Amino acid sequence: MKELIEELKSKFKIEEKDNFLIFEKEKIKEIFKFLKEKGFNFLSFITAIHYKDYFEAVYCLRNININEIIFLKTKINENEEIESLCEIYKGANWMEREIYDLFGIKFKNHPDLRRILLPEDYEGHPLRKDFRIDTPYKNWR
Amino acid sequence: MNALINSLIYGIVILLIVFTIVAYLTWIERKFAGRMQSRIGPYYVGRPHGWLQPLADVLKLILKEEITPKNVDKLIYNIAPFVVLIASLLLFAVLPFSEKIIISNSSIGVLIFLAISSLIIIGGFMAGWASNSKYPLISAIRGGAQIVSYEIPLLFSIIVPCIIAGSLNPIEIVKAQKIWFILYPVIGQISFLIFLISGLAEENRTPFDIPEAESELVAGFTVEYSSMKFAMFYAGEYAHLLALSGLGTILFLGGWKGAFLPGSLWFAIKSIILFLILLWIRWSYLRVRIDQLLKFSWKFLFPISVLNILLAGLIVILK
Amino acid sequence: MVKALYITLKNLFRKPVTVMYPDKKREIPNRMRSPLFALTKDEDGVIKCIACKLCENICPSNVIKVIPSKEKNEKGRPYPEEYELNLSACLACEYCVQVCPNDAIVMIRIFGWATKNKEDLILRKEKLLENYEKYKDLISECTGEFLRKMQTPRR
Amino acid sequence: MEINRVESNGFEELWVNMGPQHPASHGVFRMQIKVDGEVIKEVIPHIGYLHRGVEKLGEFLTPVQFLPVLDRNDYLSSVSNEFPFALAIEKLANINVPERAEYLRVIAAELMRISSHLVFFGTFCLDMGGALGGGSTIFLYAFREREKILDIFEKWTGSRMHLNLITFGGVRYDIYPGFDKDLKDFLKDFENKIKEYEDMIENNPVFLARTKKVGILPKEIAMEYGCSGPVLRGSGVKFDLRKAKPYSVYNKFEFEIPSFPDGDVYSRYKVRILEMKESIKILRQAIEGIPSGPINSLMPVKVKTSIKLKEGEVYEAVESPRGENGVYIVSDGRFGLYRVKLRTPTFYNLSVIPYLLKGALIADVVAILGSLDPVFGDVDR
Repeated sequence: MKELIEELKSKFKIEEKDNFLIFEKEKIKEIFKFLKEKGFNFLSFITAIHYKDYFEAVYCLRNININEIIFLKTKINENEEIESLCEIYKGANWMEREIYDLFGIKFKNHPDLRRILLPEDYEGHPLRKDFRIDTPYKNWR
Repeated sequence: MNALINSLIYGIVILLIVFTIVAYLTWIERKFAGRMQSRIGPYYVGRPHGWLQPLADVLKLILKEEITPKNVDKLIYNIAPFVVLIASLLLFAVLPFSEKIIISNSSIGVLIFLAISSLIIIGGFMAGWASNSKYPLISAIRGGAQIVSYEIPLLFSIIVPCIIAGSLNPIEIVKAQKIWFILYPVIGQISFLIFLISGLAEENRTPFDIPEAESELVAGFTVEYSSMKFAMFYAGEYAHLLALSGLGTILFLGGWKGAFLPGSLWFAIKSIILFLILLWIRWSYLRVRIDQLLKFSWKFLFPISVLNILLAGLIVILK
Repeated sequence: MVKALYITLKNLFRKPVTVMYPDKKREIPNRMRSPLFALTKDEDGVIKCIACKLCENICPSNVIKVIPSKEKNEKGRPYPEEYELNLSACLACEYCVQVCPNDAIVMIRIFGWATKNKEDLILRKEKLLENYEKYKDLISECTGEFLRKMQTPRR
Repeated sequence: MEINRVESNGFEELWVNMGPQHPASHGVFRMQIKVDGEVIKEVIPHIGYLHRGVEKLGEFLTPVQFLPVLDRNDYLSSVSNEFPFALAIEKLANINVPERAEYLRVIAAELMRISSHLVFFGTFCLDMGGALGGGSTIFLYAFREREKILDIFEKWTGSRMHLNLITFGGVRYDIYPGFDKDLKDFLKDFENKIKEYEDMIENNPVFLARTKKVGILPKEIAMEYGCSGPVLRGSGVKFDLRKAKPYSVYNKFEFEIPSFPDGDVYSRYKVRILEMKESIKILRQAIEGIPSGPINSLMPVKVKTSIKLKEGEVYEAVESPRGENGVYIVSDGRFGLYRVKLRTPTFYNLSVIPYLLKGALIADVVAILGSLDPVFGDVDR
C-alpha cells in the first residue's frame, strides 16, 4: 500500500494530506486507470464539497482483494469542468449525475448528464453554500 | 314445448343459485386464504365470520362510480365484460347437476363446454384491446398466447374420459363411470393432473395468472374497468372456475354419484372440494413466466396428453 | 413442490395471529413512543413546566414553541405563558422528554390517536394540560428523569 | 367502425411506463421501458420522487438533532443509518463507547438486519407470486415473524421502526427486564420458520426457473457500479464490512459471510436467507456475552450543541442490510457539520438496473428489481 502511494506520488505529482491524496484534475483519467489496474476496481462513492469559491471533488476507491480504501481529492474552481470517469468506472454515471444535480459541477464526456434527484426544470443546485433553502420551486403545481 | 319450459325454469333457478354460490365462493376463498396465511379473513361485516361480506362487496361494486376512459373503443369496451360473464354462465347449461337436472341435455355437451369456455378469453382480449392502454394490451396478448397453448392439453385431457365412456354427453359419461375415472389406473391420474394444470391456466389463476400478473401488469386487462363492469369480470372468473370444477367432477369424480345424500348435493360437494383444491394450489405457488409457461405446455403437457390419448385408445381397443 | 402445499396446509390449522383491532387491542408496552404529549402538574395541581426552553432548543424539527411568563406562579416558579407543540412534523424522537429537567413534558402511550382536523395537531398549553388529566394512567414509563438515569454513566 | 390503435413509436416497439405508482416498484420508482413483445430493449430509470434533501438538512441541524432524521433514510433498518453517523462523530470528537453499549448496538443492528431481510423476502415473493397468489402467502408469513421483532423493539425503545436508539457515546435505551427471554424465544421460533420459508419456495421448480440465470451481474460490473452488500456477495465477492473492517464489537463474534458466485437473482436471494441465519448466530453469542455496566460514556444530552467537533474529515461505514452504508463528514470545528455525504447503499445498487434489465423479459423486471432490494428513502435521500 505504501509503495503504491509512493508510486502515485512520483508518477502523477500527488500530494498526501491526512489520508487524502490530492491530485490535479487534468490527470484524473490516467490516475484512475492506473489505480484500476492496481486492483482498485470498486468505486465506493464520488462526492463534492462546496467551499466559498471552489469545489472539492472526493473519490473513494476500494480494493477488495487487499482490503484497502483510498480517498482522492481534487480542486475544481467555479465554472470549471472535470473529466468524467464513466469510461473507466461505469458506475460513475449516476454518481456524477448526482453531483451535477446537487452542485452544478459539469462533467466532460459524460454520456447522459441530466438531473437525477431533482426535477428537470429545477433551478439552482441545493448543496451549494449560496443556495437559499427557502427558494421556491417555480413549476410547483 | 314442455322441454323448453323445463329448461327455462331450470335455467333461471340454476342462474340464481350460481350467482349466490359465486358470491359466496369469494367468501370461501377469502376465508380459506386468510386461514392459510395466518389471518382471519372477512370478519367485520356479519361478525364474527364475515357472513355478509359478499353482499357488502356486491353492494359496493354496484354503488361505485363508473369511470370510462376517454379514448377507449366504446363499443368493444362495453361489450367485453358481458361476453366474459355470459360465456361463463352459459357453461352451466351443459352441466348436469344430477341425472335429471340439466338445462340442455346435448349429445355433444362436453364439446359445447369447451367451445364456450374458449370464448371467455375473447372477452378478455376485447377488453385489453379496447382499453387503449398499454398494460391491458400486453395482458391481452399474453392471454391469447396462453389460451392457445393450454386449450389443447385441456381438450386432450378431457377427451380421455370421453373415449373410455364412449360418449360426449356428460350424463352418459357419468353413467359410464362404474368407478370414478380418477381411480382408473394410470391414464385417469395423468389426465386429471393435466386437466387440473391446464384448467388453472385456462382460468388465469396463480401460478398461471400471467395475463393478470398484478405485480407486472398492474391488473391485466381489467386495468381500465371499474364498478359493475369490473364486477362482471370478477363474477365471470369465479363462475368459470366453478363450472370448470363442475366439469372436473363430472369427468373424473363420478358426478352426482354417491351414497345417502341426493345427487345434486353430492355434485355440489365434489365441485366445491375441487374448487378448494384449486384455491389451495393458487395460494401456495409463485407465478411462472410466460415463456416458461408456453414451453411447459408445448414441450411437456402436449406430448404427454397425446401419449395419454393413445394409451386410452389402446385400452378401449383391447377391451 | 409438494412441500409448499404441505406448509400452507399446516398453516391452515394454526391459530391466526391477527389481532382484530377495534374489537381486541394489543397490549401497549410501557415505553411506547407515540406522538401525543401532555404537560404534567405536580400534586398541588400546578404546572410543572418552568419554561426553560430546553425542549425548544433540542427539537430537530422545531415544532415546540415556548413563551415564558414574566412573573412567577404561586410556587415561585416561572411558568410558560404559551406552549405550542405542532404534531404534524413531530418525529417522536423523545428528545424533548429526555431533556426536560422537571419531567414536565411526557409522552402518552396511546395507539391510534387520530384527528380529522389539522388544527387539532397543534397542541397548545391548555390542550396539553387537558391531555394530562385525560390520560393520567397512560403516561409513558420514559420520563426525563427515567431516561437520564438510564443513560448516565455510573461513576 | 373506427378502431383505435395503441400509440407507439414504431410498429414493433412500445414504451411502457412502470411506476411511480406500480405494484412492484417498492416505493416510488419510475422506469420507462421500451419493449419489443416481452423483451426489454431499453430502460430509462427515474429516481428522486422521495428526495427530501437530507444532506442539506444535515448542514443545518446539529449532530444530535440529525440522528432522528437519519432514521427516516433507510426506513427498514434505521439502526444501520444511525450507526455510521455515530461512529464518525465519535471518531471526530474522540468519544469512546462502553462495551455494553456496543453489544446493544450490535443486537439492534442484527435484529434490524433480520427484519429488513424479512421485508425483502416477503416483498420479493409478493412480486414473483402476485398479491392474489402464493406470493402474498409468503409475504404474510414473513411479516408475521417481522412483527415479533418489531414488538421487541417497541418494548425496548418505545418505537417500532424509527428507534433513535444510538446516540454519541452509547445508546439511549437500556434493555428491559425479560429482554433475554423474549429474544431467545424469538430466535428459537424463527429458526424453524426460516426452514419453512426455504421449503416453501426453494423446492419449487417454478421459483428456480424464474430466478436462476436471470439478471446476471458479473463480479467486475458489480464492483464498478459500487454495488455492495448482498448484491455484491451474490456476485461472488466475499466482502462484508463486518469482517473486512470490524467496527464496534463484531470481531468478538463468530460468523460466516455467505456468498454465491453466480450473480443471478437466486444467489442474491439466497445470500439474504443465509445472512439471516448468520444473524441468528451473532445474536445468540451477543445475548450470552452482554456485559453489565453503563450504556453511555457521556452524560445524557441536554442541549443540541452538546457535541463539539474537531476540524476534520471522516468517513465511516457499516454493513447495513443493503450494503455499505457510509457517512462522510466534513467539519469546520463548529457545532454543526459543514457537509454530510450519506453513502446510501441502494443508490449504488440500483444504478445497475439499466445494465441488468437490457434483454430481460417484462416478468423479470420485478424479479430483478426485487432482488436488488431498493428502499427509496435510501436511494433518494
